[in-house]
Amino acid sequence: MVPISYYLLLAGMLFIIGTLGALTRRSGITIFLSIELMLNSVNLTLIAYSRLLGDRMGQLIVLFVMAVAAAEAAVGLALFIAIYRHRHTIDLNRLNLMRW
Amino acid sequence: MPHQYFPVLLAIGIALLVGVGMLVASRLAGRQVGGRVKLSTYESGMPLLDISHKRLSVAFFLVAIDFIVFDLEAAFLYPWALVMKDLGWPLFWAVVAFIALILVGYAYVWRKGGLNIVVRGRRAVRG
Amino acid sequence: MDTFLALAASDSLTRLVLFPAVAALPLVFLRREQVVKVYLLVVSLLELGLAALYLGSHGGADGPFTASRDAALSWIPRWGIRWELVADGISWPLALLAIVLVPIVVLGTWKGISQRWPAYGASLLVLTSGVLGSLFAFDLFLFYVFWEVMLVPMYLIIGIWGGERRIYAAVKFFLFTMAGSLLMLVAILWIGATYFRVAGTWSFAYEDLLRLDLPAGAQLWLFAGFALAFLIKVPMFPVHTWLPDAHVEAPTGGSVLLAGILLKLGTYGYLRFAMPLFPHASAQARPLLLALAITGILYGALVAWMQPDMKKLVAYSSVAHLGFVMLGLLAADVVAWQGALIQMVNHGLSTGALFLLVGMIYDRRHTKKFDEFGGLAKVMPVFAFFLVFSALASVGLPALNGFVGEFLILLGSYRAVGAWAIAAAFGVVLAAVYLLKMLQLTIWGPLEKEENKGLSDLSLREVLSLAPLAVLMLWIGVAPAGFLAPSQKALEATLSQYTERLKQPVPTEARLIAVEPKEAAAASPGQQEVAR
Amino acid sequence: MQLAVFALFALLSLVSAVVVVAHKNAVYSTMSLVVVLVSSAALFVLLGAPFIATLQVLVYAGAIVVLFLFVIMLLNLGRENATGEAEAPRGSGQKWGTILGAGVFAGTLLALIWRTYGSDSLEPLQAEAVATKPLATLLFSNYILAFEVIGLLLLVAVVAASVVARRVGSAGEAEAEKEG
Amino acid sequence: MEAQNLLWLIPALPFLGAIVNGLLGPRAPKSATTAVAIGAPFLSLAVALYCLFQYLGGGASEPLAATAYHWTTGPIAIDISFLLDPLSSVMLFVVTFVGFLIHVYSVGYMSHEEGYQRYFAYLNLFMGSMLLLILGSNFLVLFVGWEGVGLCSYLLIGYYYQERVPPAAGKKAFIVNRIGDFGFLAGLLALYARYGTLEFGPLFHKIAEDTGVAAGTYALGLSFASFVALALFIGAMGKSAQIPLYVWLPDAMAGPTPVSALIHAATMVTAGVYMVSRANVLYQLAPGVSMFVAAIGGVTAIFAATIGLAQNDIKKVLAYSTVSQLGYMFMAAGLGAYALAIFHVGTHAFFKALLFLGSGSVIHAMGGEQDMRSMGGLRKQLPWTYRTFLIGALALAGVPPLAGFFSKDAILGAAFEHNKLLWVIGVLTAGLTAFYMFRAVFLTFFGKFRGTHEQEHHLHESPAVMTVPLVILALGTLVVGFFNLPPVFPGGNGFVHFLQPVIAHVGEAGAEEGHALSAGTEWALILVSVAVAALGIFLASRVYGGGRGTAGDQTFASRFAGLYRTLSNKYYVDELYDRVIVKPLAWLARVCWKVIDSLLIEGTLGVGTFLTELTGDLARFSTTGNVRNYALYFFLGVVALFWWMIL
Amino acid sequence: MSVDLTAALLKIALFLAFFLGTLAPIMVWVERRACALIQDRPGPNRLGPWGLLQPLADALKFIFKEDITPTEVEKPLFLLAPVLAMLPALSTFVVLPFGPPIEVGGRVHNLVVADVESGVLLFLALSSLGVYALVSAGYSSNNKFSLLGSIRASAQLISYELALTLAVLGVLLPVGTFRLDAVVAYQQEHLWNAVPQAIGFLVFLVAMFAETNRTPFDLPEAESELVAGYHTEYSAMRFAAFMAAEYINMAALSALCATLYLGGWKLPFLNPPSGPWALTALVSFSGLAVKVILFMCLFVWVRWTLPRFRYDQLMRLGWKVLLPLSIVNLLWVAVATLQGWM
Repeated sequence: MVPISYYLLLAGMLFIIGTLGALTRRSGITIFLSIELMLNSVNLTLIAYSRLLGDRMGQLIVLFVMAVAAAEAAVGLALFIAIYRHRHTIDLNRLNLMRW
Repeated sequence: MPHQYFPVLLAIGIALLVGVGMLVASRLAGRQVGGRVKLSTYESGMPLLDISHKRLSVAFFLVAIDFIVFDLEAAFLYPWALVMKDLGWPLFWAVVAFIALILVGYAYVWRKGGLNIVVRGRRAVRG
Repeated sequence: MDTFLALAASDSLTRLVLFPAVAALPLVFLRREQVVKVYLLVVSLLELGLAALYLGSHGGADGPFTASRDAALSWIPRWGIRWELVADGISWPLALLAIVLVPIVVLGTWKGISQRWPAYGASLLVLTSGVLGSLFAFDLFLFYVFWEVMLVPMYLIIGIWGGERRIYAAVKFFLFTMAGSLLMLVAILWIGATYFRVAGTWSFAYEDLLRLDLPAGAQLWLFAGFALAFLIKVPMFPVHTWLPDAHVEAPTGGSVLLAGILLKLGTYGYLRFAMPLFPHASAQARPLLLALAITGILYGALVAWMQPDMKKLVAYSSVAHLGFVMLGLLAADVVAWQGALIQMVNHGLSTGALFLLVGMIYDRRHTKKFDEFGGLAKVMPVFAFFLVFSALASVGLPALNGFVGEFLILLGSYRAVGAWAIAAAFGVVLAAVYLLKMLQLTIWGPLEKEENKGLSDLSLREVLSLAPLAVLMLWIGVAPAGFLAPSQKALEATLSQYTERLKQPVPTEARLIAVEPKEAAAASPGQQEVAR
Repeated sequence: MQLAVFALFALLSLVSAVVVVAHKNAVYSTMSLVVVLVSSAALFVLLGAPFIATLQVLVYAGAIVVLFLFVIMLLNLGRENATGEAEAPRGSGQKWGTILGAGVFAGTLLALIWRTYGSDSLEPLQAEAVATKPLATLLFSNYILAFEVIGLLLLVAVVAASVVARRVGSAGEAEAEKEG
Repeated sequence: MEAQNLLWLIPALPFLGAIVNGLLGPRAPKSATTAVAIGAPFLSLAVALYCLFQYLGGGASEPLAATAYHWTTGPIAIDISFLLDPLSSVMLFVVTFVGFLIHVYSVGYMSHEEGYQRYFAYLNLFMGSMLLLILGSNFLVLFVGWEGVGLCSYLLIGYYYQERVPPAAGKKAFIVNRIGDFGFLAGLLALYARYGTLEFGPLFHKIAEDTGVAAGTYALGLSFASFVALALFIGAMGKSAQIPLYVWLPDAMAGPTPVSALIHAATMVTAGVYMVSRANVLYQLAPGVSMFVAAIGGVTAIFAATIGLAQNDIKKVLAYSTVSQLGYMFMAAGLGAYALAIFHVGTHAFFKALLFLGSGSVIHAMGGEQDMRSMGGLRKQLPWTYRTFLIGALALAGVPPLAGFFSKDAILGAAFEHNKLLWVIGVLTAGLTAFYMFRAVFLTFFGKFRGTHEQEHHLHESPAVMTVPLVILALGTLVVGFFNLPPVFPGGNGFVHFLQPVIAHVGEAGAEEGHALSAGTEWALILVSVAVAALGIFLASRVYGGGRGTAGDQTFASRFAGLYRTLSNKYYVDELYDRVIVKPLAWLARVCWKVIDSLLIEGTLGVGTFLTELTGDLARFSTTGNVRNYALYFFLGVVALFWWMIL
Repeated sequence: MSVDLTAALLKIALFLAFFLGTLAPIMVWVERRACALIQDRPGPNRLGPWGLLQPLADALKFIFKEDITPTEVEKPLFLLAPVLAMLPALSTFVVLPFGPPIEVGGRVHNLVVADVESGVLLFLALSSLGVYALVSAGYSSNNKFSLLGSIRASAQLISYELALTLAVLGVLLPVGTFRLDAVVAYQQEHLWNAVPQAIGFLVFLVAMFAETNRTPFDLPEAESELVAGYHTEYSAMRFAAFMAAEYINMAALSALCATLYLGGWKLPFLNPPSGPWALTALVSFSGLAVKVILFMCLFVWVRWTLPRFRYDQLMRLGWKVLLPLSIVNLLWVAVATLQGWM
């Protein structure tokens, strides 16, 4: 049996990789992908705990996370399309209209 | 029981082997002549006239969104198959409500022309 | 849930409260302005009908305003929060005022509002629900919820349909009111927690909290929390500056409802919650508040006198009038309370009418500056009549309603606080000064401005919206007894309880005391002897 | 055996994750994400959640990531530098802040996990524990409301995405639609 | 029909008339308006007379009282109730009778005015309010009427609302009255707070019983009785135009002349006197305040009389004479001669109404001209007006046996008895009164016509509807004086006796009036006053008679320039008030608005807003607009939180 | 463990042998001959009798042709794409049952490669990965026709995948499990699903054509428009890999269709012999193979008979016809099952 800590460590590392990507990359798409990575690592954690605790709720929540991720991707990518159409870039460093 | 899934892994591995093997075999067996013209992109034998990656119609994106939504719907309905007989009619109505919600979005996209891929573009000079 | 629905469907206060809000839903689907207006009128009249029906079926020994209550439903059981609506002689007059004013506002602003009628109507209706809910809520938490419900539609009304600086005014209104109400929320939570500490169970029910006897320090802080919220709403002298801005920028309907109903919630809350719950603290704060009330009366009048703008004048007059009401409440005398209660209604009627009139002239001329008017009586005699009538009612001319309130307040408060009342009485003089100035500059004098020569007089619709107000003003003024009697018992009960509590020493620890059931429970048919 | 499979997929997912984050070309990033997702699915199987694993492949890898690819294709974000990555680095404070934060976080997290679960031992999976039916029962009884809400969420998402993406009138669209 | 059950009809009928005319609107036929307008006061008069006959015929032993309905309820019990006793019956007669006549006169006077119907609605409203005032059996009803007549006064002064001056004058009247009302209200509050009732009967009874009422200090260093008496008197000052609140009355002449006659001469302005007399118990218990009342009355009398000397507007002359005569009345009341004050109210009502209506007739004939310098020699064109005006002037001057003589002489007698200084003032005033009245008579009716040619062309006697009331009033002026012959005559002091039940007997102060002086003194006093009147008339005829016209004024003005200017500018009192009261108050109001409201309160808010904005601006530097920066903050926050949680 | 491994390897080998060794050559031949037949021409007839050796020649040609990797392509992806195409094609079959349980050496073996609970869901999941091959190929070719072709193909794929998925769900509802052997067993007790779920069957069939880019849904590779679409730039074995993947996909989907709707490996009126386990397995597998081959023939027939759809028609069919139909089918099945009609 693989110890559960391995899964958790793996999930943690994936999460950190995702975080690094989300916070350092400038391309909106890549950041989005990094976020998906983070989501995935959380899913992994949930499943791992579900296994550890023998509780199915973790799996169920992963199911919901997927739905949310789908919705998020749909709307988020639509936003990218809209933004790209106006600014011809999705470089987040250049999208600083909200700057005071 | 994870080990039941091992054959799946096995099959995937074999598929990979087969795929790679085929290509490697061809690579080894075939003659490699090469040449600048031969290795250029095929566009009726012409050099590239245009950038290859034009932006595409947003309709494809809309189709993909609809796909996601329905795929999720299906994903959530699959467990239904397992318990439909146990939970019976109340669940049926719950599922109908769920499907109805999805169908509202579907109808919306339909009304807005999101499903009319390409045709919109062809009639660009409509008005 | 089904009991709630059952309650809402039956002849109950719940229905009365929820009907307008529910009736606001179909407005989402209505697009045509005319339809919306008629719908609104019908709904508001229906609400009036429902109120009449309720009063008819629940009237008892004290006349129509006998205390009655809906069955209390648990709302958030974890914290003992309940859906509990009670109506008694204190809340009814204001509730009826609110219900009556809505159709009048709809009629009166028929043309004044030119866009987004569905949203406007929905705001009005939700506002009505909020006001009625606040008036009837006997659970402090519920009260707070309704209190906030009230805030939003008004914010929208000012912010969307207001004048040029509407956003500024709306935000100011919102921030002022919010600042007070947040403190009140803290106080409500605190008092609820104290109750839990003392009684062992959670409850925010008014009648439970009344049994709470608090030490001096806690009383003072809690009172401050409540009183600030109410005094801002009233508004009392130093925190009144949101009012002129809100009034000037608000559309006519907003002004009418703001002056007519919303301000009263402040005085109502003070009477209903701040005083009975914290008797000692309120007694302690009385001198300060009295001084502020008197200052408000004189100050409001003086500032009103100087205004170059009709609406601002009326707005500042509200400060003065509400100062009278506060004076009456602070006097803690049953006569003064009667006066204060009737004065709340009076102010709603007369100031409401004045705002309507200002709105009507504004609709025609798109200005409210005195410089632009003069001699309007020549071209608009009916307008002039109503303006004079309402102004005189506001001045406090005997035989009109304003006098009844002011006179009773002064009578009662003279008995209780003497010289303060005399000082306040001088406000009566100033009222004449500024209101007559208004008449002088608008309707009297030569008709010189060319733009004014072609003005049309009030239409039948406008007259119809004003006439009920005028009739009520005269009726209350000539024969106030019928308006005073139904509330008397509730006021007396509250007062006696308040004075009883004052006589007892302040405890050092919070504790529960026994309170004989209020008239609400004691309203059995046996006690009919109302000696005159 | 299981450990070997775990090691294989863990390694695969880690490497792919790095590629996702680090690759200049968004298409490669996306493809790598698929690898991460599929590897995770394999791990899910190991953890006794085959149904979730299957859905992970079906929905996540098979649908959601396709959407990403479509957008990348649509906006042509892959090859050209529309993403602006190649430009002069700005806000390296951002980078260092992130690395610092991530380092601290990673160190703490890993240490914590190691200390907490370092010596755990798991019971072997039982058939019942893996069965999907209880999961379905749970979903359709206790979480039926969440289920309906998901429906609502999807509805909102599809409407919102359609509205946002399809702002007709901009020049780019007409031009792009001719390509279809 | 029991008379007391009809009492409510007396005020109700005019109210009804007002409502009907108000609702009929300006488009109703004029005849209908007239019918309603005249009918209502006529019916009211009829009912009043019926009640009076019933009451007086029944020996007037017990006052008639009736409660219409309960005004309030609960702990305070105030009723709308009516009372007919000797005091109110006198007032009732005067008001209904003179009021009716003036209504009739108005039909002629106002016939060509635009707002005919409005005018009569107001006038009826006034009648109702006035009747409410005098018939009310408690202070509340009295106050309602009191304010009601004030309102009507406001409306009627501002009747010509399209001009600039009348509305302003109306406003002034209302506000000055309000200042008085403030005092009145304070008095009422004190009374109610102490006795718990406002009903005259029980109230005065309680006061008389109350031992501590006149002792000790209640407020402002005064005893309770003094305080209340003073407060009520402030109200009376306002309503009855006494110093310092008299300023509104001369301005009130901007209204139509019949209004001046009815409201600002005959009825409303006497309400103060009526009220003081009604509350005589209090005043008897407050001798200091009574003295003050008398002093105010005396000063007002001579003060207004002197101003009257230099006025050129015929109505202004009459107005100042009204102020002056009201001063007489208060002098009497202050001296304890309440019955004599009321008697003077009655006689004054007749001759002053007569004079005003006469002046109205003159103005009517002159086409609206009111300046006496443009008149002259009108006795030929306006014979009836002249004759009746002359009777009125003689009565006012105190020439026997006209009404004014009897009442004024009685007051002077009372003054002589109680306070010689006031007597001197009174006598001087009488002389001045005779002088300025005959100045008016000479300037108006004698000499040559000084107006324009066109005005001369239009001169004509007024129609019968106007002259008949004049004649009736003139007859009244001849007759009413005999109700209270001086005590030296047999059957004298009848009126005083009649009113005796109303005047309370509190201690020594309540000795019956008019008996203290010996017959010789009485006669001497009568002779002095007649002589003074004759002197005044004589001087007037020397200065203004014989066709001299306005030359006398010019001489006067040139010889005593400063004095004349002071008089014609009414001692600059209006200017003084403006400087001392209005301007500072306005300044205060402006300070309140601009400094306290806009600067202090808004400023405090502004500082708060500024601080908030400053914080926001500072915090804004962290807002780079770059989502990833925010995400980084968020992430770092999470890390920090994480640490906090595990440590 | 090792027994299981061996069994699994054997089963996989069986399928691979069938797909690559039997079905592919036969189908290449059939396709070319049938095409010729329908077009009224002889077709390949030089190699072997009736050209039977033609597939072998084709294979050799593919192997020995030059592997052209154009200079402009994204090389890693370009190389990966054919493998990605093979991957789902060669792994989906693992859940297909091909016979009754057999007993070998005292152990009962289910005749399915991976006897897992996820069953058909796994099939769908794996096949849904097929889209990446298309996208990779199209994108990496750096050629606008390829790109358009791949995008179109993916859009088509995902569009019809929906209908397919929902149709499959219709089959699963009355069975109550994802296992395909249960589906087969269910059909032994009831009618074949093709009858009560005719709508679903139809939907599935159409979607199947579209999923495999077969005519009339071969828009992505429409040679007249897109110069063969996403595999324009591919040659030799790489091209062959795409082709093979397509054929294998066809076979796998046909097998699935047969399993879901036509009773699986069970032939009517023909029970597998209860003799030696190998015979049982082979016979029952043959049952499945027969059905697959019938389906393949249908594919060929349709390909050469029907004209190609226009792309918008194709999408309209997928979204506006099949999808609603599949939902209708789903609801119908649910109602019928709950009512006990099924």
